[in-house]
Amino acid sequence: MSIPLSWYLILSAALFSIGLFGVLARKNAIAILLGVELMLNAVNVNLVAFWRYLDPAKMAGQVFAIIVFAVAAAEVAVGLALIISVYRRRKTVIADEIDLMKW
Amino acid sequence: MTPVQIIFLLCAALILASALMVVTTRNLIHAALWLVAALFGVAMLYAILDAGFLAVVQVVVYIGAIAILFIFAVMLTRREMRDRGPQLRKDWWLAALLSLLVFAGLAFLLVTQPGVNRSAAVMPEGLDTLGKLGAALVSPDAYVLPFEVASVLLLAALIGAVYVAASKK
Amino acid sequence: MTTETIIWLLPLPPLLAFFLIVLFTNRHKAFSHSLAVGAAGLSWLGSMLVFVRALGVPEFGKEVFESAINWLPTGETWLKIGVLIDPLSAATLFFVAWTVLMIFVYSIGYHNFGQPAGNHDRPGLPPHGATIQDEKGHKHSVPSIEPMYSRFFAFIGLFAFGMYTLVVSNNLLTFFIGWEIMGLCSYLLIGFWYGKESARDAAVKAFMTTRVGDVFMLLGIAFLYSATGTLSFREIFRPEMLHALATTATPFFGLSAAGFIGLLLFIGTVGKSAQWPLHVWLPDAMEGPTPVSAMIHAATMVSAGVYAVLRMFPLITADFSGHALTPTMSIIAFIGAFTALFAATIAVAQNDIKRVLAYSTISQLGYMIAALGIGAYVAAAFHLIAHAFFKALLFLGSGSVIHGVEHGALHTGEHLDANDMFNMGGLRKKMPITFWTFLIGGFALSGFPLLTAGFWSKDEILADAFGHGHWAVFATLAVAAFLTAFYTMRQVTLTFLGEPRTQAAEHAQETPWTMTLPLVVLALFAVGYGWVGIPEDFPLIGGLLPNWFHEFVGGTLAERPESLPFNFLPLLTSLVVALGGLLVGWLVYRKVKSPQQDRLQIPLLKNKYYFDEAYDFLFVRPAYWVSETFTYMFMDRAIIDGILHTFGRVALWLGSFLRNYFDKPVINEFIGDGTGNIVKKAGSSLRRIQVGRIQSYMLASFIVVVLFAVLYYFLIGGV
Amino acid sequence: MNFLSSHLLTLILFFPVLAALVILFLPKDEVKAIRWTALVASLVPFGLSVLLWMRFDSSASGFQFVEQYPWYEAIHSTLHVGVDGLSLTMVLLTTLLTPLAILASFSIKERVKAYMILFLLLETGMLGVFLALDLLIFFVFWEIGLVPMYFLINQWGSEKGERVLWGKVKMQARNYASLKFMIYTMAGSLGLLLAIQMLGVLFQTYDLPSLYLKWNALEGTVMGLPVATVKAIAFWAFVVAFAVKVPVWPFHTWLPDAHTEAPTAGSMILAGVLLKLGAYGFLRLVLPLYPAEAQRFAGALAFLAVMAIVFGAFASYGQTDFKRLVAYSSVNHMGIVLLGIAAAAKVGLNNPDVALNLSKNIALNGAVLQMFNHGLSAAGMFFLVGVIYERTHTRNLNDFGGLFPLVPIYGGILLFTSMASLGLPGLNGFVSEFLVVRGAWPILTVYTAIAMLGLLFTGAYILKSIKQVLHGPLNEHWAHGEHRLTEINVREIVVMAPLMVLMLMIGIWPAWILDVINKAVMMLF
Repeated sequence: MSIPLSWYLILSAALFSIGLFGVLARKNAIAILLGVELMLNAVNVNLVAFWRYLDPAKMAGQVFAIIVFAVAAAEVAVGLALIISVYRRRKTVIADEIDLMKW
Repeated sequence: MTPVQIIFLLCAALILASALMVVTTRNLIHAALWLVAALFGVAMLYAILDAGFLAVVQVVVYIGAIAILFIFAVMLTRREMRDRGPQLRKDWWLAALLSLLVFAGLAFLLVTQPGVNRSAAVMPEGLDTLGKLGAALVSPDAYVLPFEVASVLLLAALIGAVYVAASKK
Repeated sequence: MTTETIIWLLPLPPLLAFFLIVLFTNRHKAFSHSLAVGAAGLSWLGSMLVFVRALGVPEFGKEVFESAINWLPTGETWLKIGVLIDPLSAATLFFVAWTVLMIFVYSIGYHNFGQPAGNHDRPGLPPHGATIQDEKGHKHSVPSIEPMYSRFFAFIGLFAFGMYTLVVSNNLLTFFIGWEIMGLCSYLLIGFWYGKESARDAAVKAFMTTRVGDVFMLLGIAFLYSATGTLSFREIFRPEMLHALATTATPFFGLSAAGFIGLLLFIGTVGKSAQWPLHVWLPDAMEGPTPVSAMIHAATMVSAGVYAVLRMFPLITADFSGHALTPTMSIIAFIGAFTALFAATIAVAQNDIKRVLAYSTISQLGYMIAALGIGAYVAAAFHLIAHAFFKALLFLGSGSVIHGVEHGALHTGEHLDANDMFNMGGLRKKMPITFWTFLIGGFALSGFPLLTAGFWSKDEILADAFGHGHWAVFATLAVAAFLTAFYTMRQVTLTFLGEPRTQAAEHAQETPWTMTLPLVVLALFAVGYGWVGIPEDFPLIGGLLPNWFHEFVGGTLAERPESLPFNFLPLLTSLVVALGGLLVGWLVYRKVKSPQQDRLQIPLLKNKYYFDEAYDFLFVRPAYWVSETFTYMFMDRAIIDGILHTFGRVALWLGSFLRNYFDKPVINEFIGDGTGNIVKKAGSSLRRIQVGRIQSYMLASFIVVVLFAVLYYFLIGGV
Repeated sequence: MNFLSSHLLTLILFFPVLAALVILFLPKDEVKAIRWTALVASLVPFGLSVLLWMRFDSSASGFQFVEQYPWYEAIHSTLHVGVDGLSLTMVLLTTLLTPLAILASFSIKERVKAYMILFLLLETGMLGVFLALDLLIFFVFWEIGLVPMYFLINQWGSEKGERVLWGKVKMQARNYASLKFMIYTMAGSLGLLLAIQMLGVLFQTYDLPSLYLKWNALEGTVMGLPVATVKAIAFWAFVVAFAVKVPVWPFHTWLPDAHTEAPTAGSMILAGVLLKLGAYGFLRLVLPLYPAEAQRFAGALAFLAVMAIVFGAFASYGQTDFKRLVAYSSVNHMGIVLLGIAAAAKVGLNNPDVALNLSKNIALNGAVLQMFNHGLSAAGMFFLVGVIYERTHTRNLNDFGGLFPLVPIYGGILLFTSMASLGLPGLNGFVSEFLVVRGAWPILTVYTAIAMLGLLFTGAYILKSIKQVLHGPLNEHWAHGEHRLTEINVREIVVMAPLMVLMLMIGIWPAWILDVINKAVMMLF
């Protein structure tokens, strides 16, 4: 195991940034959610890496990762349901067009 | 360069490339599929990190459930998408700049941290990570509460999703 | 039953009758009058019983029937009320019981019991008569029954209760209670036919005029009570108490306490017994049904007034040495004598049969008051009782006459004033019983010598005035007596003698037995009563009968008054004035057929010296003005409310000033609206950034996060 | 039973509030249920006060059935209640009149729920004043009573009528009346509040029994002023507050307005109980707390009392509005109460003269009894006015006339009540008037004599009203057709019956109530 921890961390930072870009730049709401998934995965990578590199005897990292799974699943389920619901009403999935809260 | 390092770099390349495709490709179906690829890469990383269980969960839950969910969602809303122009917002460059900045900042912070280049801790002999994980999730001394909260969250999300998505008359 | 118990119970039957009639039998006429008459009968029976038992007590007057109970707690002590029968009240009780019972019986006939209900009769107006068909189909007009028959009996029941209460009281408080209850009853009964404007006004007038006297009396009672600590007659009349009262000076007109209290109480009598200047109500009180007039004039109310002075006689004369009259007594004597003459002159010119009697009542009461004023205690009591009998007789008789004439008027269908004596004439043949009894009453009133009670009582008063040298009083009373005989004969002549002057009089009918029986009974008393008080040394017949009355009633006083030695001059005077008056009256009115021929119809007398008009001008109108204009509109509305409204106006003005010159420009526009405007402007320009696009927001917030992170890193340093 | 006897007063005091809470949860359309609940609920305090009356030991001195609970500890104010003969009489009057007034308001058709709740709250407010033995509590209840009354007049008062204020400024009469009532009483009690605060600050307690002792023993200076000056000022502050409520001439003009515009039951309570609060204040607070000042200013009080008696009677006589006539009669009658109080004040505490002391005692007996009597007769009169108003919708005396044959029972009752109000001997009014006159005569002779003028005109206005309503030519308008006047109904007779029975009872045998009053008065003063 000769991979330095920094590699993982840099990878996850890159993945996170890409996800962030997706969230901020994509028009489609589903695509935004995709970006969010990427960011979550970046976090998970970090968690697991820290677990492995710091103290494998403590299971905190893994447990957190599993909870992030659960949260991600919930988020996707609700998010997609919302998107579908909005789509039914307004026939669009473009985030910028869902702007009822505009001044 | 050890073989593990090479494998890691390949995986990293896969992940980053797929992720870039996810956020840039025009076709959403493709994007979802690229996501699957990225997730798969992450699963491999887990394996490298001796977290076999998580690798499996990653494949099953993420790729098997979430990614498929995305594909369904895309299909359900897809008719509108075909004729639309660029999939990026007008100020995507700002987002890109910001993302780069974030990455640069994070990277900078990381590399300046002491001990960031350490190697992995030694796995104790006969450590049953899977067993310990299971015990930690249901032990009152450990993480049973967050675990239960997460389950309630899931349940709520389930009901919420059904409620929100159900068509009203 | 002990005598005291009976006395306690005496007033109750009429009161019970009142409540029973009001609450239960008011729709049933026969029940109602049975109750009332039965109650009067019970009280009569009790009174006779008490009277007889009183006769059986030797030295009655020292020994009396008295009993008292605690009534009002006042500090450590109690104000007691109770009953008392002494000779004076026993004698009073006697005549009250008889007259009341007779009047009750009479009322049955007077209100046409047994006749059908009238066609157009309505409560509040006298019955107009009913039309009935006999077997042959002829229609007749007959008298109709009084629509408020039961109510009448209830009211007179209450009236009788008031009088009995007053008579049996041993203290001024219950005395006053009876007094005022009678005031209410007179109000109710004078206004019995309240549908008539005149009756209504008369009722109010009676109540208010007597109330003027009553409030003074109340003050007198309060004064007496605070001065002596008791209201019981016998306690007040203890010599040491009287002496104390007579020697206490008051700040009022230099009178002693006894004199001042006596004067206050006497003003009550002036009201109740209709003495000048409060006499105005009594003639108008004729608006009530005739039994009521009899009740007021003979049996109860006005007698109560004289009775009050009799009762308080020891107090009034507390500082009387026996020669010079005290100021209070002088006032009483003056008012009495003046009233006697004054009312007699008015009576001469009246044509209404009842009004003549009303003024004669005032005049006769003046007699009694004058007698009391000069200290002729027994004579006054004697005349009071004699007057009660013959005046009740005269009123009931006049009621009978009116009733007879009304009957005739119904028969002939004439519309005339059945009270006007010029519408009568020749009734002696139509109504013999009424005529003879009325004649007896009239003669008694005039003081027809020897036979009638009026002669003996009047003579005694004159003798007393003469004997004590009160010449002015004597002369005045003598003139009044002459006028009395004159107008009485005028009345008898116009009413009964000669020929009928109208169709109605032609067809007049004798009244039913319920009305004539009381007349006969009272006529017996009007004659026979005088014989119990013949002076011992009267020529020829003196001493044949003992002068029982003097002995008996005189015993009421601590010092029994002495009989005067006989003197021919007053006797001669009374003979001359009585017979002369009667003769002149007959001679003058023998041939008079209409008011135009009557030379005494002087406007001044006819209009009763314009007292009503004067009072109206002096008191009634000012009272209206003070009430409506001054007190209400001016003082309360204009001044007090005006001041309040001024406060309101000032507050309002201050408020609007602050609002217009401070709140609006400074607070509202500058501070309030100013801040708002700034916020509004800022808001409307800043709202542009609310683009509603989630990603723009996220972008912005991430930029900020990054900026902060950078700042944090470089400024604070490290992680 | 133990609980009952130890909490009798608080039960009486707060039961109406409880009942009001219950009514709050009744649906507002269940008018019948609301009415009956209110009636039954108001009968409970009455029953309890009768019990209180029977258990009360009139010969014991001091306050009885005393209860004391912490209330506002920071300023040493406690919920301290208790009764003596004086307050007992008033409590009995209040609890008696409230059910009758509620029964009288069964004819109210609008917003019955709110009406009944306000009425029950009003009862608690009034009872609180009579029961309080703590100045602050006293004041609190004093003000509480205002609010329900304000709304009763304002919301359920007569709808017709306008009042011209000045120039062209007009106001709806009931608004005007309620506003006047409220503002006047509030303004009057401002001084009272200040004076109470001063006492509280001075002595660190609001407890009445201990204030009686401490305040009278006070000497030296207070806040840099001589005690006499401070007391005189505080005395007038108290007097003005109570004088407005009584009301004493010239503070009386709110009364005719308020009474005239208030709903029938409101007038009943207003005249029957609310006015007594003022007189009670005089007896409970002014005389014991300021004996010296009261003695000093007794002449002024007597003057005002006589003015009230005389001008109250005159003004009453000058009315064409039946209800206003009765309202002014209250001024007249309460003037008699004040005359008795003034006479007692003039004699002062601990006067060595036995005869004067007796007169004082009698005057006070008369004043307290007159309060009770006026409660009965004024409530009765207002109710009777209300009865005829409900049928004819007019109060103008000139619109009536000759109604006696149409409504004989009503007529009889009106006659009876009028006579009680007039002070006919044999009925209640006479006893108290006599006592006051008797008591005041040796103390305030001239004033008493002048007051007789008012007594005379009492007769005049009573007779005027009877003449205009019952007697006189029949106004045919009321005799036929849809306007035909209907006879007083059973419910209304039930309202009047207890009042009439009491009037007669006190008139014939006053000792049962006067004994309690007499003993209380003797011990108090």
